[in-house]
Amino acid sequence: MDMQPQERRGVYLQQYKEPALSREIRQFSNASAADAFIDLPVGRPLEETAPEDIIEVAREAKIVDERDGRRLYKKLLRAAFKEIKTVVVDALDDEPYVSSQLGPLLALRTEALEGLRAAMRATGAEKNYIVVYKNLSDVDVRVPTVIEGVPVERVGGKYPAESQIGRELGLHKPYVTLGVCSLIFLSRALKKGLVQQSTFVTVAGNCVANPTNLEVGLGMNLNQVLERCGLADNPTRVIIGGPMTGISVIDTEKTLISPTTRAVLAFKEDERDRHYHCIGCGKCINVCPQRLDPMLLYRFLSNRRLSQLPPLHAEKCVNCGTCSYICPSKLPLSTTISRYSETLRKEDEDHETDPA
Amino acid sequence: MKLARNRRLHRFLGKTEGIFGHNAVLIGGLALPFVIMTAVSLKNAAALTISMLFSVLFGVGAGVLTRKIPVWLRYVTVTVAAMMGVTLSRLVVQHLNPEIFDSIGFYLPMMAVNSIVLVYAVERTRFSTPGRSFGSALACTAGFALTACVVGAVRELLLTGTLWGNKVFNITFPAANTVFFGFILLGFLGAAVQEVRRGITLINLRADNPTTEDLLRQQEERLVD
Amino acid sequence: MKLIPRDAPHIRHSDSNKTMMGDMILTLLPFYLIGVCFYGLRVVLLMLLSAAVCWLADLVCCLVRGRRFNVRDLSSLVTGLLIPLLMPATISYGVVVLACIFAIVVVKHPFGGIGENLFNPAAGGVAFAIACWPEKMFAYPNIFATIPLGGVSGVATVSSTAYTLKMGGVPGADLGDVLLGLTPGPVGAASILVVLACLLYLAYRRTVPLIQPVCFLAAAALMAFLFPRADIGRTYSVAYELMSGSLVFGGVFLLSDPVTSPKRFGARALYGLTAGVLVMVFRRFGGFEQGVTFAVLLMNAVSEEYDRLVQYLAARAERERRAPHETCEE
Amino acid sequence: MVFSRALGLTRTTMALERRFTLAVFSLSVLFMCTVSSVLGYGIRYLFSEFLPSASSFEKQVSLFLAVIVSYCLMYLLVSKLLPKFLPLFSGVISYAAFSCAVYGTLLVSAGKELDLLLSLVHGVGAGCGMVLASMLLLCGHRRLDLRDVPRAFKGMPIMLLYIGMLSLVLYGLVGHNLPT
Repeated sequence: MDMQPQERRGVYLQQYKEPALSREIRQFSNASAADAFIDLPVGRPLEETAPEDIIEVAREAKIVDERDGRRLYKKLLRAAFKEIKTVVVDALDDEPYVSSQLGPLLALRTEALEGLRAAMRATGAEKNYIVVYKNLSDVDVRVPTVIEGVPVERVGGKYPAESQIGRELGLHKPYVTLGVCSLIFLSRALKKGLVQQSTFVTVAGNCVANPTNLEVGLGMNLNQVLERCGLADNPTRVIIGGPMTGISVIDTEKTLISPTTRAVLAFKEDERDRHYHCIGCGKCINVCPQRLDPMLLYRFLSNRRLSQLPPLHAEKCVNCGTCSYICPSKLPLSTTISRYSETLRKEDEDHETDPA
Repeated sequence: MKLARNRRLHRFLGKTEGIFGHNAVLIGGLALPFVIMTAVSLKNAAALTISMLFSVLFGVGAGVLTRKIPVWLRYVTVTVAAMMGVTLSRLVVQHLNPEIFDSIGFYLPMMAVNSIVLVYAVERTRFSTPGRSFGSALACTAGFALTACVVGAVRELLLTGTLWGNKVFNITFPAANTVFFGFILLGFLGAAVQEVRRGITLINLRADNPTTEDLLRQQEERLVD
Repeated sequence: MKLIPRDAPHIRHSDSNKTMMGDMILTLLPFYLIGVCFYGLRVVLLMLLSAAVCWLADLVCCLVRGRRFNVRDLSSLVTGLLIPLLMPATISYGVVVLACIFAIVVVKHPFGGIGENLFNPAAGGVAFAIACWPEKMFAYPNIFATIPLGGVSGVATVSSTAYTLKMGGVPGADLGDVLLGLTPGPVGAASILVVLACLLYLAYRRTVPLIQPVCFLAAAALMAFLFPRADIGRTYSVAYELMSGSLVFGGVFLLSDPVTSPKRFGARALYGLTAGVLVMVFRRFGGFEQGVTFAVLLMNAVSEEYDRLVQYLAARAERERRAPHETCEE
Repeated sequence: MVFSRALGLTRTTMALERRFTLAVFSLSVLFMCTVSSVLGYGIRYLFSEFLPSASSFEKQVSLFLAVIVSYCLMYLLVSKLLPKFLPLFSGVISYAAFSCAVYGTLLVSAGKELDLLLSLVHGVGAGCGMVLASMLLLCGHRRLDLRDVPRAFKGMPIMLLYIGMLSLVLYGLVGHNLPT
């Protein structure tokens, strides 16, 4: 009876990627930090480099994939082992404000493409895509359909799109998804032998005076980064990561930029419009990408009715925060459900570990 | 926590079980139709109570006597006995008010199959002594009587502004004898009863909590030591 | 700097309960404007009275239950604005007050207050008023009749088009008048055009899902077309049925209350259809000329079953065509 | 029936939580209504033949025989046909049999002086109404479980209010003439 069973559910978010995206990327790192080099033969043309060497370079250069925080060389090794056919370059900033993958892709496209070729040579893949976000209506720069012969696929406009790449492209396993920034660092490592000492970070939010994409040296704290871009107002919450799934920071002094930090956002909003009761409008049900029933789940979990919890598949929750975003009562739906699903997953792991 | 008072309270609650504690009608949901349909005036309520008393007495008696025979037959015997009781009660009721049968109608014979009789005469008599089963049944009947009288009084007041036939004040609220009004009235009564019971227990528990003066005194004593 | 940790997501949609209820109130005010033009200032008094009573009752119930009262929660005001619109302008103030109190104290709060109420409070209150004082509820004043603010004993009242249809007679009112709402009826049954405009606004604001009222109206029209009650042409029957009484108004404002209606798309469609059929059944066989409130209440009782049914069907369809949709994070 | 005359509302009807119990209950109520209405018609026929002077109360009392007979009939049927369900059935069956719904149906049809076919139809209709009503109550149960009902109203009172609203709706359907 469900009217559009195949169509992906989600919400259309207002993308505040401008002006950060159209500004050029600035370097910003400690003056004291000197470039570190790897002691491996680098600078050779790609054709003469063996796949193993590429993976070795990736390891020595300590490159981390900014998508999931895993070491690039491990991903490459596994991909090569599984003999994957396709490499998908993820430039998909599906969360608002964040453009720390799309920006580098457009600005440093030659490096990114070299990295891509290296990765393909390392893994022995033939096909490759670059995936960008479709819903870029308010972006000034136009994203080309082909970048140096590599097709640029556009993934559908509804948030969340990050976890839906494979479904959107109609790809089947095995394929590997690599972040743009890690590819850029890979190409740098292969050319100059540079160790990854920085990462691309979007600094934005309604408190930031001039939002930009920075290439920030690792290990700097958020205060420096925010002051670099200037604070127009003192924010009520500072977030590392996207506005939908990011973590809000307690102490900006002690929070440091890590390779997986993709954005630093500073917001100021009024908290008065809160503390409603669920009016059962059903919006959350119609936007949940996993087709869960957040309303019912929240009602059960907040009433402590776990004993009579019907099979609502809370473990399928991907913690995208869509339900909380859309909720007109401003309820903490996604937080409650994801906590519960975490406990479920833990229980499952325990069962697996001790079958006794 | 003074256990003596606690025990007294619980004995009291146990005695009045079925009247306040688990009121048969309000909380147990037994014998609802009679209260809702026919308790539209205090006289009807009285008549209901009388016939309920008779049917319960006869029914429980039959249940106690025929404790040995299989259960499904005991239902028959109990209800037949209750029917006898109702037939007898008819003689008493007609002294109350001759035209009361018009208002009660066929609900009077139906008293024989009310669920109070079924529950208390068939189930409760199975494993308990005759005395206790009679006691619980009577308490339950008292609860029924109380509820019926309250509902009857309220509805009579709203309906005609009279109480036991004599004028109190003149308002007429014709919808007072509709079914939904009866249900909603019972619902609110039940809520009130539950709240009262909870209040009793709560007071009993709170009564032994140390007051702030006690705490201060204890502190001083500790300091002195 | 030191900050308080907050839960993701850190941006929220601009809609909130306040804006949704605000939309409802905004769309209800034009009806009062029309009512003032038709029946004079008494309508305004009714509005203020019922709104105040509902709000106060809500406040008192919240305090009795020991909940903190949310001032931004406008739902009680919506209830209070809905109730007089379903009554004639000559209704006595006592009836309005009692209906409001019933709506909040019996229908809304015992079930758990805002968001938890199984039945629509406004529909419950009006149904209660109809059940208790039908003769007052269905005696409508003439349009542009001067109604005193106080006692309304002297005002000549007539029966509405809906009553004529109920009696199986041919409504004498001109169709154009009916279209413009220039016939005696409840305050809210002003003009079908106004109601539909409000519906479009609400749907545009995503406060009301459009599918539900549309299905409702479609089903009602179909019923009217198939089984005309008076010996007028089928199309005329449809026109008169839809435009008489508060059918469309109830379908838009009572039935599509988010709290009591189902949540899923298909469920909403089914719900609307069933409600439409039910309304006509109530109008034909029911004891009163106005069936919307009763139909809405009955539908509210089973709305969750629709959701369950639709969910079950969707799950089965999902199981049948199970495609490998898991994304590969190798 | 349930909502207009408040018949057959017992604790069992209220506390029906499992679908299977509901099915058994409704089946037995249906059976009881059908059979006993036929028997009741027979008894009324006998009365009108042989002692037409009997007062209405005596008739009503004697109609109770029909209930008993049909109850025994059903019990024997169940015990013969599917004995292994018997322990599960027996409690529900007896409540279904001796609930006011069945006897009330008989008395109503007696009051209306229906003939055989009509009383049969009336019995079946009453049984179906009973089934519908208990299904409504079941879904009411399900929904009220999830709501955070105020402490005082938990349990029976809120169910009473729920039924009250439903009977208000039914009153709207029936209209001015109050069923008593």
